[in-house]
Amino acid sequence: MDSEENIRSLRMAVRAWLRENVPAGWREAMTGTDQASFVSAQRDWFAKLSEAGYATPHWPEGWPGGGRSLVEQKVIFEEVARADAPRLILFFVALYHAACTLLECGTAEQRERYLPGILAGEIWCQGFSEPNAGSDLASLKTRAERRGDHYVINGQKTWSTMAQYADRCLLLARSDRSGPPQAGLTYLLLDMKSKGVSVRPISQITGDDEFAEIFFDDVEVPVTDRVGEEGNGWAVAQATLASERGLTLVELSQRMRYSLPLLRDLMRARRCEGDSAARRDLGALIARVDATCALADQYLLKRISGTEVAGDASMVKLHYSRTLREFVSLGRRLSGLQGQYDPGFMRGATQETGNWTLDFMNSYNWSIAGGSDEIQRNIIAERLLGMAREPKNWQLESPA
Amino acid sequence: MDSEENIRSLRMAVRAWLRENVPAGWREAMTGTDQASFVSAQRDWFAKLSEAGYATPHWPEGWPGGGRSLVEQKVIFEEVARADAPRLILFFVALYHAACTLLECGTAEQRERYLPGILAGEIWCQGFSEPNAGSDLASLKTRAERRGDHYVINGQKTWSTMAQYADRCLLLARSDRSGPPQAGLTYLLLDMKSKGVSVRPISQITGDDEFAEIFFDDVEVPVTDRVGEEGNGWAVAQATLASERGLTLVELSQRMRYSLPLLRDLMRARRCEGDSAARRDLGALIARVDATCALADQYLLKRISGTEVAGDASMVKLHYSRTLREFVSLGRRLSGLQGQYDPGFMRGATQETGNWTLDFMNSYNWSIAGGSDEIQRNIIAERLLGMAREPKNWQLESPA
Amino acid sequence: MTDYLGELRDSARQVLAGTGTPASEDKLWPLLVELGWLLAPVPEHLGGLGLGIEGACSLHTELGGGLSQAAYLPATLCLDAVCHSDLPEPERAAWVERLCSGELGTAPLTDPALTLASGAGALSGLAATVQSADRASHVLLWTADHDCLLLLALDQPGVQITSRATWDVTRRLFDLRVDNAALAEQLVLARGDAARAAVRRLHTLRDLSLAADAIGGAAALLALTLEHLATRRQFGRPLALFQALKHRCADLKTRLAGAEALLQDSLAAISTEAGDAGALHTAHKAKYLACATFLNVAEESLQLHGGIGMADEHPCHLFLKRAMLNEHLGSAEQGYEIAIADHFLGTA
Amino acid sequence: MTDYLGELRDSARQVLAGTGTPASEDKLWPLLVELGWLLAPVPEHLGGLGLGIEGACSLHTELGGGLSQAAYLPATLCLDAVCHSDLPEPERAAWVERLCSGELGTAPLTDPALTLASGAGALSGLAATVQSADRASHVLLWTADHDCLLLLALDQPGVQITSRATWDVTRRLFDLRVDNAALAEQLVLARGDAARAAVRRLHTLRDLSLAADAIGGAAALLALTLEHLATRRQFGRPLALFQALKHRCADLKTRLAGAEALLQDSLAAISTEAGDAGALHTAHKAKYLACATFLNVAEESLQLHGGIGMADEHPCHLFLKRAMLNEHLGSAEQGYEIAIADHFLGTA
Repeated sequence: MDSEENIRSLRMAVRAWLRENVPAGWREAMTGTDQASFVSAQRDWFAKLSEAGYATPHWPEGWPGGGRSLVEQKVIFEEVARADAPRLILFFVALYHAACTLLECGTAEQRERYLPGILAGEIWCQGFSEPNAGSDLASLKTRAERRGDHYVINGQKTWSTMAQYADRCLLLARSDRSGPPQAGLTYLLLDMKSKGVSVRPISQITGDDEFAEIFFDDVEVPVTDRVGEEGNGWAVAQATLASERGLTLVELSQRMRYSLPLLRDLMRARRCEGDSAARRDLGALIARVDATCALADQYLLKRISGTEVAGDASMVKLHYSRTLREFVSLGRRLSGLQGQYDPGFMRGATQETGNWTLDFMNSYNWSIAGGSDEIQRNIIAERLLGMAREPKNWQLESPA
Repeated sequence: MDSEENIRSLRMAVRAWLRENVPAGWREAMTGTDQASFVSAQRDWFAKLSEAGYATPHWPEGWPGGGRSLVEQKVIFEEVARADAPRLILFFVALYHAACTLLECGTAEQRERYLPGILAGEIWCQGFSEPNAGSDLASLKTRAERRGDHYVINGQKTWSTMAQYADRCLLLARSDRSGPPQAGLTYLLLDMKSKGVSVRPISQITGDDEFAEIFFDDVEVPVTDRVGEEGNGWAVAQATLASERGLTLVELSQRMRYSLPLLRDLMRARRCEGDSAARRDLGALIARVDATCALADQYLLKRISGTEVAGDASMVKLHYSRTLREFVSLGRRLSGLQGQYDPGFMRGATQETGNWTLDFMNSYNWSIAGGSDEIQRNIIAERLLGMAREPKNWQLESPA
Repeated sequence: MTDYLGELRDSARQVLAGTGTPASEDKLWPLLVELGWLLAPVPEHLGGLGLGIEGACSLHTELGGGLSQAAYLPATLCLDAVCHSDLPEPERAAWVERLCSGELGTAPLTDPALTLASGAGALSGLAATVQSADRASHVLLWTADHDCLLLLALDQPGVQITSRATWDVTRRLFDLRVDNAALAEQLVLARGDAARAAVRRLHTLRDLSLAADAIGGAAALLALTLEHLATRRQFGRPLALFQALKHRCADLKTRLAGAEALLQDSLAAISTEAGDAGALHTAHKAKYLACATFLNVAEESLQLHGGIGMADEHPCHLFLKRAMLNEHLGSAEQGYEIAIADHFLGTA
Repeated sequence: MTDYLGELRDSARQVLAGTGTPASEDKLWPLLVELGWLLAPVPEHLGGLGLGIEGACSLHTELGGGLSQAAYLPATLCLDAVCHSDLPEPERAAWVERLCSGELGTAPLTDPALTLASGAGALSGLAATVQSADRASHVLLWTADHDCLLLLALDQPGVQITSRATWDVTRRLFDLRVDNAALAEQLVLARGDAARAAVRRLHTLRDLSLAADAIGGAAALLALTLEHLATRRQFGRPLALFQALKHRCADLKTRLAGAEALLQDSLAAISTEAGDAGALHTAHKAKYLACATFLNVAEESLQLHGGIGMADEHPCHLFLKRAMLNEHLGSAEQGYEIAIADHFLGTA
């Protein structure tokens, strides 16, 4: 199926389709100040992609667009990056996190109930992170108390992407406080319209609000909306997080590479093409960007061939995050004073907008969220390099 | 005594004296391949300095050259650096470590016995470091067993500067293995001609051998040559190490500043004065070199005014070590392929010879010895910034 | 005098602790006028406290740490230029009086591009980064050839200000456009060689002031970050216990100490000779290192704060944005490192 | 074929484990000739194994990790030039045969400065960094204008070699001075456009080979350092338990993985088109990143080893010195970064 011929023709087909269908001026439409226009532009793009079968290549055979191999999925991601098409940020959790969790750990009933909605454009959000939990997922405190046919949820989640637009939420909550921290977590599917749910967008340092806090006040979730067994939420969450492992980073690193011309434009505009200091930085960066792409590619090939080892994914993420920082830092620095003027609000602008100060600040999302650089370094050192792990019982004698 | 007028006139006097007395071509003489010529050049320079009263400004009033304030000592060090005069590497341990230890912790009898010898040019070495002890002095293993009027020494020391030339050794050895590691150390003055002492110079990666290993095989040291009480060696060693605190770094940072013209010469020779990448690196370096000098100065003024706090000394050393690395790295890089040709052996060349690859490798002495950069960072974080200290009882459950 | 400097700094610290972060211009400006901070650097013979550049920089450091929105920095530049001008008395004394009692004379924080039409003496061009121009009565300007230093009244024809939003919300900057403003109507402070020396002095002061501001910002932010690390727990331990983070903080503290020592050294070295070229080069180094260090601390602090630092409500980003702007203020167009190297190489 | 490549690499690893660090030239050269490593990249139609550039680079990586003193790298450059020349058969086959059976044809590791006197065809100039020239019968050379690629016999009048000691003792380099050597007596491999393409191919190969060598060195040194950290205890714990050191090792490993992936990618991309300009630019990136990474690993490793790394008897410094030399080999004069940027900017 993955013959070179088939792959090439898929690539050409996707490329041709994108050429016809990527909405002109999407960046302006999606990054305007108007929430409604952002949401509607995302919906339109999702509808188009979905109709073409390119929104769900990772779904199993039988679902529309589904049944694609990882190699084929990679091709689609690469081409989307190459075409500088919009990212489906509003639907990403639904299409990947929710769908894969349901497909891997859900019941047949849950799949039938929820997957069609996702295909129809329902928006999901992730309810994992909590204030003060950071990268330490096992320390979650939001409670899920079993009362008859329902769980009753109380607590707070934070940094939930686009939660203010979400119809449903993938919720990880603590159903048991007695055992070791990972053991007492339960995984639930929560309707965001339930009584007791409130959402407060987080105003970010970039002026954007693509994340939100979610508050739960005696919110009821039917037991039938539990994924996996009670207390088994940790394992289910791992499946959620693994669902797009590798693909996103292939896409992001390709986007970074295709955005290098922004630096060329900047250097021309700033008339520093002849400056050897700027050229040296640029040359070093280009090599590192290419290396990021090569590493992301290699990782996905390892996944495909089943030779991935623990720590490999962390290296890709860390390499991307550090290189992205270098990329946007160089742009920010070369922009000079001009780059310090605020161009006004840009919603959902994500990376590589060419507004370097904005891009610079946004790049911290990649070194902090989804396991910070520091967490990745721990994983690489301990799991891949086999360096000694800190004993679990290390504790301060008298906690500070 | 430290009136501006007095200080200025001392400075002028030292400067004039150095102008007359710094041996022309000393670097060539001291760094030749011949051990004897190195030692004799050092001896000559010591004799000159000593006669002028500039070798022992830190000794108390009453001793030749002694009774100088810290401000005056600083002036002498600064002028020595400014004149690019040789460092008294062969006599440094005797003049500072040995003398200050005797003056602060020795008996009157010990002072009378040893200080005149030091003034006369006896060479001392330090016997602190051991293989596998690194920056962890408390873990020393060389044994000192009390037998009647003597201690009997067995064990091994390493990285002892110029031990192959030394007449005597400041020895830190373990007299008690029962208590906490710091408690069982005893401080002794050892005659290097004693039976059972053997010395093996360490061949370094630069081709030099300014350090040596010392082996002790049933070496006897009279109890009268113990400094401080038995088991109190740790405290005495702290006094030894504090003896020149600040002064050496003032001198070294000034030397680094006065060596910046080497980079100018290099850039001219390599015709990269017009290259903005090289100029940017140079400009950044110059600011950091100046900052190192300012920080070292400020530290010494704090010592003088008694406002030093724990961690201050570590910052000066770390700032110097990192800046020195940048300095020699820039030189090494700009030297290109030429810098990779080995110019042949240079004994005791230390820093700033203008042979950048050699200087680069030598710079690691400052980031590893005397408390590595990593140890300094620990001290700064814990003592100066008040960050939590690791509990003492942290141990691996099953030692690796 | 040094004692007095210490007292002033302590009182500034107290005042800023009360004005919140960022310290609002509305609150702070009247307060600092009232407290006589503008008088601090003014020479005693002109009725000031005679604390000189060191005095001003000491306050800039505190104001940087408090993310001050008040235009104290350009105000001191303007005031210094008036004090050191050859204006006849009592005119000069009257100006000092006005500028110390609340009337704002501001200045651009980068170099304006202004020219005098030959002969006629009509001023035209653009000055960017003029701080709080909407509150000022006058702005200190100089021509691109440094041949003329002057005070321009803002309420006259041919002078137009436009607000320019920056990512840094702790300072309000304006573009100032001048179109054929007659020189006769401006207050000329110096011309020719005297003007060139005055602009050198101004550049020296501006660099040292920005350095002081950056040092204050970096120190305050590092303190904030250390507090966060001490408080926040992860995996059952305070973050401050993780060695990798400790080492990074130690590096930041060491760099900051170096930049701070360099600034102190520079201030001591140049306080008597601010108008000469050597002083300007000393100031370049202090400005470069302080601003680079502030940015370094700010970049690391954002990472060390984790998610909370990305939220608008936490002050971490305000420091980062101020640090980014500071880097590009002063004479940053070609990069301070290059200017330092060129001076050293003798190729400037 | 890929399987065969794997086997070759494994056997190389075994061989190098037996030759010590550094792997002595006296031992290794005859061994690698005997094992047919020189045949690995030679095309099958010329009697080789047809493993191409990937095959050679795979061995360069192993030899780099073993700090090989043998001149395998320049030998493969020389051999490749002969294989891809337009020499008539059976002359070409005879040369391949000679160069694969132990007679060393070497090459300079930087660009020689040679010119042909117009008309006459007499070669003059200097080639630096010619590896193991004292053991070679011939050296591959090219003129500064890339108009002529040739094999020069070393045992002829007007040709003089001088040993140049480098800090790196794992390679023996020579200056080669050529004074009016008659071109007629040399073996010309290509001229004109063909020569220019051949030199591009040679540069591409040289960059990729140096990259492979650097990757091997970096990987071996990182392994050595990790072993040291796992073994050495301080303050009652293995060094490998200190988080600050762990994070630094994780960064090194990540950089190394990136440089390695880039090299693999580059090898895959160019194996069919080594003579064109695109391939050369791909090789520039691989060479730059691999050598920069090797040096980064080496600098950090020396610090992580502490005192023991400063002793001549420990191999740590051998890697550092090889890494420093590698950085300056190839076409490093102006800096690879600049070449990469200029190509991208279209200003080259």
